[in-house]
Amino acid sequence: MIDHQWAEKAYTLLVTIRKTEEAIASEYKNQEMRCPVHLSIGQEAIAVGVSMCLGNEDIVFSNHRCHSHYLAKGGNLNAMIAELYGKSTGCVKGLGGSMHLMDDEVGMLGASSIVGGSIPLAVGAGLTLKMREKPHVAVTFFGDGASEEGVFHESMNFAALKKLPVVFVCENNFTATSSPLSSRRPMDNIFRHGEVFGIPGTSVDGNDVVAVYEATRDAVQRIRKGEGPSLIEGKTFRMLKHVGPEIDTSSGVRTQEEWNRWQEKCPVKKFEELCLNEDLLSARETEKIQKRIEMKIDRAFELAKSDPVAQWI
Amino acid sequence: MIDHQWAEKAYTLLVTIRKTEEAIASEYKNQEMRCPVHLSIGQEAIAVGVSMCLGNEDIVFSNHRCHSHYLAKGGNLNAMIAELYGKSTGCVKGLGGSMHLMDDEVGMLGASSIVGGSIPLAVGAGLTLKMREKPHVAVTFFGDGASEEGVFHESMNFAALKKLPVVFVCENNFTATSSPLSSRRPMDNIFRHGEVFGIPGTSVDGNDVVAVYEATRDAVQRIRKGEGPSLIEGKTFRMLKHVGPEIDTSSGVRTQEEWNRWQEKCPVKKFEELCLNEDLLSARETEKIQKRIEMKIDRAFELAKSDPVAQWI
Amino acid sequence: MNKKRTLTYREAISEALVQGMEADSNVFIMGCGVDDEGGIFGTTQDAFKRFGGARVMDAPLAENAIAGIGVGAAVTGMRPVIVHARNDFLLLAMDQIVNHASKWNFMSGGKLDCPLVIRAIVGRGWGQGAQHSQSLQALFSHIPGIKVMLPATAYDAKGLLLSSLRDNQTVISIEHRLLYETKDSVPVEPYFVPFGKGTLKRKGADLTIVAFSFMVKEAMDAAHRLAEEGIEVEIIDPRCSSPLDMDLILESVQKTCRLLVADTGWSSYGISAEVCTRVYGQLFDRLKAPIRRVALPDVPTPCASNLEKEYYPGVDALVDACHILLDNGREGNTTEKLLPAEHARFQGPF
Amino acid sequence: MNKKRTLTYREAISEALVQGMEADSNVFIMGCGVDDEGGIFGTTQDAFKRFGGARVMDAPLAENAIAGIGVGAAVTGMRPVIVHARNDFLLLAMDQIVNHASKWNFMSGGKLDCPLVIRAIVGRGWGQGAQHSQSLQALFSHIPGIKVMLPATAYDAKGLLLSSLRDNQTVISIEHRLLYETKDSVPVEPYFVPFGKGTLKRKGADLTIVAFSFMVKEAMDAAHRLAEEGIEVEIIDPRCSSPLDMDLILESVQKTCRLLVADTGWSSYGISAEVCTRVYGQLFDRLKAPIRRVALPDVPTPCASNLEKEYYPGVDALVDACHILLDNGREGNTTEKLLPAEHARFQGPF
Ligand SMILES: Cc1ncc(C[n+]2csc(CCOP(=O)(O)OP(=O)(O)O)c2C)c(N)n1
Ligand SMILES: Cc1ncc(C[n+]2csc(CCOP(=O)(O)OP(=O)(O)O)c2C)c(N)n1
Ligand SMILES: [Mg+2]
Ligand SMILES: [Mg+2]
Repeated sequence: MIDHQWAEKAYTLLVTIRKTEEAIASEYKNQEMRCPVHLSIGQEAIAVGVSMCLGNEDIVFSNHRCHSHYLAKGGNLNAMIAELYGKSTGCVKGLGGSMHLMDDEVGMLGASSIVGGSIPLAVGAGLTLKMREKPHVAVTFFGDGASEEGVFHESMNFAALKKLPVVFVCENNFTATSSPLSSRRPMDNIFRHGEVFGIPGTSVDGNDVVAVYEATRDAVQRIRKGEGPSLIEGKTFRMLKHVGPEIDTSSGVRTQEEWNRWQEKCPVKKFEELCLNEDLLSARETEKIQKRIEMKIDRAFELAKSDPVAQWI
Repeated sequence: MIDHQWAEKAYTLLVTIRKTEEAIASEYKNQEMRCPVHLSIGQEAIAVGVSMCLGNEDIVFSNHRCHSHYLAKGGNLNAMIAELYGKSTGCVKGLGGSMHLMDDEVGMLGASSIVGGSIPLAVGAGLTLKMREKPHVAVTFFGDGASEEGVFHESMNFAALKKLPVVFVCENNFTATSSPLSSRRPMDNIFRHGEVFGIPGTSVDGNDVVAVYEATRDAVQRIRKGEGPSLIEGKTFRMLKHVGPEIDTSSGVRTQEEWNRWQEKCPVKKFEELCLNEDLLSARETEKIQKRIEMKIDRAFELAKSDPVAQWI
Repeated sequence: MNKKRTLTYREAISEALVQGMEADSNVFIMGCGVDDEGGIFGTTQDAFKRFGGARVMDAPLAENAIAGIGVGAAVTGMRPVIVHARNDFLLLAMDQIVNHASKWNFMSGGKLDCPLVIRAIVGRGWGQGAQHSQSLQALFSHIPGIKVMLPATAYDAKGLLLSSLRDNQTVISIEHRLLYETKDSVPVEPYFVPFGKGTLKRKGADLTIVAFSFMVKEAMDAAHRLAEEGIEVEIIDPRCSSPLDMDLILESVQKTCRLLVADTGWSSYGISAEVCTRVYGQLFDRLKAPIRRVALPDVPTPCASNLEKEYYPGVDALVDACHILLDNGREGNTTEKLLPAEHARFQGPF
Repeated sequence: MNKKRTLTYREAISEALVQGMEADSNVFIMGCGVDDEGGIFGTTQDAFKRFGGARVMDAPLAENAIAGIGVGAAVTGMRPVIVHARNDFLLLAMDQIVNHASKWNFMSGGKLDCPLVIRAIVGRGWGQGAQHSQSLQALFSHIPGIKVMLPATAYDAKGLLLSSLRDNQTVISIEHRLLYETKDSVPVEPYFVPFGKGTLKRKGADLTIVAFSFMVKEAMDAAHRLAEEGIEVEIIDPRCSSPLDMDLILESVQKTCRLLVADTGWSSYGISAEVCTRVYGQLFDRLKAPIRRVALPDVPTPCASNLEKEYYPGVDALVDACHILLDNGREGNTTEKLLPAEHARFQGPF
């Protein structure tokens, strides 16, 4: 399953997200992207691992930290950057901004900046798929903070009850803004939250794109067999501040050491090493991919900057 | 522990609730109690078993089906009946009615007719107790339906996180109005809902007052040791309709056979038999208790009927 | 076309749901108890019998998730109808209604519609108390991106509900429990009452009453009583609070120059204030007396029936207000307050 | 008493919390992030440093339960202060606020008080978008049994917050993010601004502006500009929408006979409608022109900054409205719209 083609696609997505986020971080100081940005540097593997199992007919809903989900699902890069610049060519015409990316052509149906808010939306999409007897699945991405919201539990109960084609994906970065997981919940066991509804859960290394992919593939297989929803928790770390372009080595209980440790576990580097070691991709290929992506990103920023400003719909 | 005195008190409470509910059911047709009544006939043992562990400083919050909780906690009978008649002498001055019984002198701090609504209230009371370093506990009574509400999960998380002195008591009668449990949740395992927060749960025969008492005693002991909240599920059955005075043999998926089976398991009869068999109470004593209660109830209705009507506060 | 056929409000809603589901296979119903014998006071039972549990589905007690599931289904092409036995329960679903349903179209740059219908009933009478008898239309009417309908007759209940099943915005239907047994002539075939179009319930030259929901009935009764005194009241039912048919209201007040607004919710910051403000703004020079409001006093609903009777303003309050409007300063009469038959008859239990 | 000391709104809130907690050991603070370095934009950090995590506690993301826990703690004798970085998040807690906090006193026959304080902030600027910049005071103002305060200055923020910590009803404090860095002279010692008492911000004979929250600042700036033209505006800040100080408003309008109401929320069914309706009702014969409202257009907040600028009515809109009020019919001027400095300066990120 992890062949050249797979590796090329996954690597492309990982690098696209990483480099896009880096470009946003670096351009942000110019204050032309006038909206809060919650960057996903360090967390790319979850979005990519999940999306490697999905097609355009599969549906994704996301949260405030949606850049990675949007890009991994195949969302249009130019439209995303234009959205951040508040342009009429933005993916939601400049009305939504960074927290509300959407590309309906590839099944990315939006993001809510209300924590937990889009979890039931994915369940509703799953209900549509089931009622229409479609073979597709609906995915909701949410953070560890969202797992404290009642609507998460209510949504799992419903999805399990109706055996809906839903994959619940929790990006557990141990933090909500700067509040550590331990000051919000007694145990670090989010993947077990579905058990009481009969929803199997797995906790995987969220910085390992292959592990995330495999867990998602299993979840999708269960859905195909009519066994209903699954819950996947990916443990990960955000390298930047909750919001904005700066590196975060100090908010909440964080330390420089912890940050360094996670820097070592960089999901992009990790997968690149795997590809090179296993001869899935050559150094020339990775470089070429990187170059191509950089050009695309440059172009996206150029276009966005010169695009016309947003208009009322 | 189950000695004569215990038996006398528990029996008195069980019979008080049963006979009060029967009297309400029989008087209801006169249409002088002008409010919806959710009677607890068949479910008395849970309220009594729990309350046998509580003193006046312990706190109880309840739901729409609150008669049993109010009486078991020691709530004033006359004030309750007056409340149902909408009189100024009612326990909440006629403003609340059957669904909002309260007697702050015995720690019964009210009932919400919003399903699940009073669960966080008990957690808040538990927080007060903890912040004030009081040795008491807070109890919330709720139904199986309430366990589907997000606020139940949110409340358990918080109570476990802060190790609050809270006992979550679910009266699982398999039904919400006439919707069977199976059409609302994938599994019948409410007692397990706290596990993921580290809250131990037990499922007991809710028609066995001793079993409920023992589970509650264990929960209170855990609290005294600083181990935080517990969840107790009592499986039971309501013999009357969701609301109103009629026998319910047909709503939802109910059958006459099921009803008969539960009639056999009557919690009052069950405990009476135990008392007689184990020589905890004599037949003469049980009769005397019954007579005394009947007189009290008659008197409560008499008073309520002649009391002055409610006034604005 | 059999125009003479009469149905109750309850039956009209039921028929609209069945016809809407027949016409569009994307329509489905969700809610606690929609499939039981009661069928939400008899409004969903026919649909359940006809279409079965796959399209008329019982739901867990999880109002916020159910609303969100409705949004998710709606933006992916279905037309969910969510039903609540009391609009008080919508308070648990405010996040999904206000933060999501009302905004998903806007936040998607207009690309996704959210055609969700939420039916919720106002309780009244038989001591239902503070948590089961609120009339919360003001909360929803303030929110852009959703529509709010308040059908007052069986005819409108069917016609508006059918319209909501074709509308591309989320519609909140606030129905009134005391209207459920009222009858009206209701065409058999589907018809569509447009949103934002009110209806002239009664012609009269002396003053205008703009009434919503159950207050339309009370206003009609008040007009009857006033007619005996020779006072002719014009009554307008806007049928929706959002969008609000200002044209119809202004046309009437332009003529009568006197207005009374009657609502089933609390007075302060209620929907009546918006009607008043708009009319004053447009007809400042035409009004001959300050507009009067008849709505609930700003306290929770009491349980005791003697207090319930005092709590709800009815025909007497409307008649008094009309007298004051016509004769600035005249005191209200002191006849004993009467409950409307619907309230007096109503016995709950729930 | 050092009356000359100035504090920012943010600092004033912080000081009120510390002093309130010193005065009453029952007061404690709960909310997501109240104990972190940011400390809800610098308002809870001092309290945390002073009283520690036992009385200034971080909380899970569980708005409805946290509100209910607040109610449970309040009815058992504590005085919880719950803090939300955005008032939009209160939509998740509506059940506990409206069905429980506002009613527990009533439903207990007056026996239990619910002295809960809920602080929640209105976001604006830097493209926060539709779900992080609502101004939802209308929803709470409609509910009997709770108070709603909208402090517009550092002085009022401290004085009202200290009052809320002694009040026996639930108080919703709607604070405005753009006011956080504004300065005012604030006494060091505790003082108490009473609920339901507005304040005269500026005297003027030509017309009255009743403004809430951030619109008070905008109104002051507009008055300044109008003064240059010789127009003297009287400005009243009611400081609370519920209870509302009608005496002060009526006294002013009685004199000026012209009124403009400015609010930070949506126009339709917003709090401005209630102010208008009450003033019209009382001063029908004195008003020389229809009351004007300046509030948000009835659409969700757009993200793009050019649209944000168009979306928020400000000094220009107020000045235009005043011109129209004084000279019925005069068209608004067409100068380019300016953003207030607070908005222009604001860079989020959140
Ligand atoms: C209902 C709600 N409460 C609070 C917030 C403020 N807020 C925005 S993001 C965030 C942290 C969310 O943490 P998590 O879900 O773990 O996602 P992460 O940011 O770590 O990716 C908070 C508290 C919000 N947006 N919505
Ligand atoms: C939030 C909410 N949703 C719906 C209702 C309507 N309702 C009242 S009682 C009830 C059933 C509750 O079932 P359960 O919690 O099991 O308690 P039981 O009546 O069985 O004792 C329902 C659905 C309500 N009161 N509150
Ligand atoms: Mg997180
Ligand atoms: Mg039940």
